[in-house]
Formats: sequence, structure tokens, C-alpha cells
Amino acid sequence: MISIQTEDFDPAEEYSRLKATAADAGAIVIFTGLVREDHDHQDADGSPVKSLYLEHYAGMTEKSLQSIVDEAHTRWRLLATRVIHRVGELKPSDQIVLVGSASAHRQDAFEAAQFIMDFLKSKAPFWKKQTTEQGSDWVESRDSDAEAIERWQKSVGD
Amino acid sequence: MISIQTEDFDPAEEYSRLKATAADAGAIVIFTGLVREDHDHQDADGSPVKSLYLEHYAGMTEKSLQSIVDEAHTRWRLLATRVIHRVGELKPSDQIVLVGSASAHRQDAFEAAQFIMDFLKSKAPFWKKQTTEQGSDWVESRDSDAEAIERWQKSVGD
Amino acid sequence: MLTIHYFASIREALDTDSEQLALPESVSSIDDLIVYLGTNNPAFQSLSGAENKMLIAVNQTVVDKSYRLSENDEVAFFPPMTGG
Amino acid sequence: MLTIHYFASIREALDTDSEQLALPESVSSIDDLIVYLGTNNPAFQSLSGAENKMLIAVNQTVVDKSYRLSENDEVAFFPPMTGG
Repeated sequence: MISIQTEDFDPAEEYSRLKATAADAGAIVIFTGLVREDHDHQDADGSPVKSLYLEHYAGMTEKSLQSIVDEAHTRWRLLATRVIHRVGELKPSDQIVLVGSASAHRQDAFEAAQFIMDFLKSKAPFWKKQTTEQGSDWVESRDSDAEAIERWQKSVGD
Repeated sequence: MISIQTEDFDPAEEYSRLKATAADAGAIVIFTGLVREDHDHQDADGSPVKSLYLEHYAGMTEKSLQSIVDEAHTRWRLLATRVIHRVGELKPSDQIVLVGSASAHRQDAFEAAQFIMDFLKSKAPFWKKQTTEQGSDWVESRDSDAEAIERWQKSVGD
Repeated sequence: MLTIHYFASIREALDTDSEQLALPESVSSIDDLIVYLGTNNPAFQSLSGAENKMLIAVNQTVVDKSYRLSENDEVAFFPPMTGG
Repeated sequence: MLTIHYFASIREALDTDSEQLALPESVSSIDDLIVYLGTNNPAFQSLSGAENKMLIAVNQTVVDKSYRLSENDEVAFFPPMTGG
């Protein structure tokens, strides 16, 4: 299941839901991404992030996340997955994104969650704008995120 | 923090604690391992697991988990980690183990959690005995668990 | 009619989030469309320079500049994604 | 005195979880200790065969059979671990 929302989410609730949905799961991974005050993007000027604005391309976002999740289900034996991504205005320490996976075995659950996060970072149409005391700037994409994708070799449909 | 206990644990509580401890974390991974009814060990006779008994070597368990966690802190930039392993009698769908990690970046959090789980599986002194309708058997170690360790190349002290 | 969406820094630089456009005679590919939009709008022309790594989606799928457009396509221009 | 612990399938096969033993004169390495224990206990002798992949820890750290024992060491014999 995929959700794009402005509201916060509860990782505990998502864990319980995955556990209930994925009968006989042996491994559940819950990844949560949080807004950091100490950003380290290329355009960082060193002053702490006061807020982060997340823009997205409604429609395409859901479509691209679905294709990433589908590809994960093709590559690994998964019993259930969950993706939640927030949009709009966020503050440091706010939860931005959750990726959950349930599988019989830990390797599948770990790799699928990591794969989904890696592709979500640079293949799903989200854009971050950060505000510091120095003003507001669009966050630039990072080379390390492009490299994270390369290690999965076989590419999913953009 | 490392805990060996017979009581169940609450992943939600561990997530909240990691988030509170790890100031300015950007990524939190919570892995939970559960007892499966449909085991697939080498000695499996096909009948569902009714219960699982976990034995451990008190003292050495804590010591070996601590050395695994220390090694993870050396290899990755981690803000906090958490390991809980239950011992004693467990039933299918019970939680056995939790590994949590918090870091500025997702790669560190994911890899550290996976590393800790891989080593915990075959380097910490726990032994599982499973009971099915056919009787009770000690679970045999799996080649795939030994292989999981090899991929981390540089080995931690046993 | 083409529907064209602009996102993030591109949306802000153009001060427009979307527009409608009858597919011009001279335009058959995305490449042609970029030339066409740049001719009428210097701001767009500078954004579409190679150094800006502008991405293009047609009907909500990322495509490259050789993509052949059809009447009623939904086109979007945006910078590299930075989600998560 | 050596303290010797047995775990899991080995503990069950020997029907003992631990014992104390004055370090025998003939024993300087783990290898020697295995021979010594096997001589006095056929069950242990069969468990210590190579096919059983018995592991050894001294003072709560896994060691190999060439490890040189000291008086008062804590020795443990157990099958491969299966945690998690």
C-alpha cells in the first residue's frame, strides 16, 4: 500500500498492520526517514534547517512508487510492503517517509526496503526546498543517491 | 543497548527511544524477527512448528553481541543501536529479536542493522529447538547464514 | 491540447505551474517542444540548458528528448528528484 | 579447576550442563582436553567427531582446538549457533 499525505504517520501502527497482514512473516523491516537540522547537501551554507517544504507531482508520484514497489515484489519474496511519503511543510525531527517490508526471511525484507528507498529518493517526483536563516533553497540531488541506484544494476522503469 | 530477556518487547517503544536518543537522526531502521510456523531448516519434516525453545550461554551472549555492535559502530556512522533477543519458550508469530539503528543517513542505518543481524545469527551463542507434531529437534545452522557473514569480508572477533 | 506542468525550481523560475498549448506544427519531439518553448520564453531557454539537468515526463513517465509527442499528451519539466 | 559447560544438543546428549575438572597433567590444549574427555566418556567422543562441527569457547570467546588452556579457564562445547 502506498500513501502520499500531509499528515504524520505512526510507525507502530504500520508495524502492527504489516505483522497482521503478512501471515507467517519471519522478518519485518520498518525504515523511517526524518528531517535533519544538520543537512549536508551541496548547497548547504552551514546554518541549521528551520523547515523543509516537500513538493510532488500528484498522480505521477503514486505511479512511480507503485512501479518501484512492483519491481521489489518481483525481485524478492515479500509478504507485504508499505510506503508512506509526506508532502508539504515539515520541521526538523519530523517523520518524512516510511518504508516497511515483511518477508519469510530477513535478507528479502532488508534488501527490498533498501531498494525501495534508493529508488524513491531519485526516481519518484518529490522535491525538497529547505529554509535556513540564510533563506530558502531547492535541495540539489546528490551523486551518492545516483550511485545507490547503480548498485541494483537491472533498472526499473523510470 | 543490549538486552537478553524472556519477556516480549515493544518495537514502537524501541523506535521512540532510538528517535529520542539519536538527536538529528535522518534514518531509523527497526528490524524484527518473528517465529515462523513454516520453518524451512534442513531437518524440517514439513509439519508446522508448535513452539520454539531458545537456549543461550549467559554471559558469553552479552559479550559477543557487544562485540558485534561495537564493530558496527566502527564500520558505520551510527547515532544509536538497540538489540533485544528473547530466550525461553516461544510460539509462532512471537517476536524473537529486534535490531534497531539510527544514523544521519539511510545507508549506514540499513547496513549496520543487517550486519548486526547476520552476525547475531551465527556468532552469538543462541540455539533453537523446535517442536512439531513429530517431536522436538535442535535447529541446524544454515549455509546461507554462513554465506551472509562472508559478504562482510573483514571479520569481527568471534 | 498539450498540458505542460512545471515543478520545483523550474516552476518558480517560470512563475507558472502549468499551461495548455495546441501542439504546434513545428513540434514533433520533446526536443522540438523545448526549442519552441525557449523561443517564446528566454527564462525557459536558460533552464533547458544541459547544465541544468532538466528532466522530462510524458504522461507521468520519464522520457528522453527524442520522445515523439501526441496531441493531448501531459508533459512535465522538473529538476532531478530529491525525495525521501 | 576448569569449568566446562555444555549447550543445546551437546548438553542433552551428555545429560550434563556443566562440570568442574582439575586440569589434568596430560592436557595442555583444547585438543588434549577433547581426547581426555572422550577417553572417559564415549558419548563425548562421538560428539567431538569432525562431522558434528562442535564449537569451543574459552572464557566466553570462540577458540580453535590448538588453544592452550590455563588453570581456571571456563571452557564451553556447543553446536553451531542458530540465533535470531
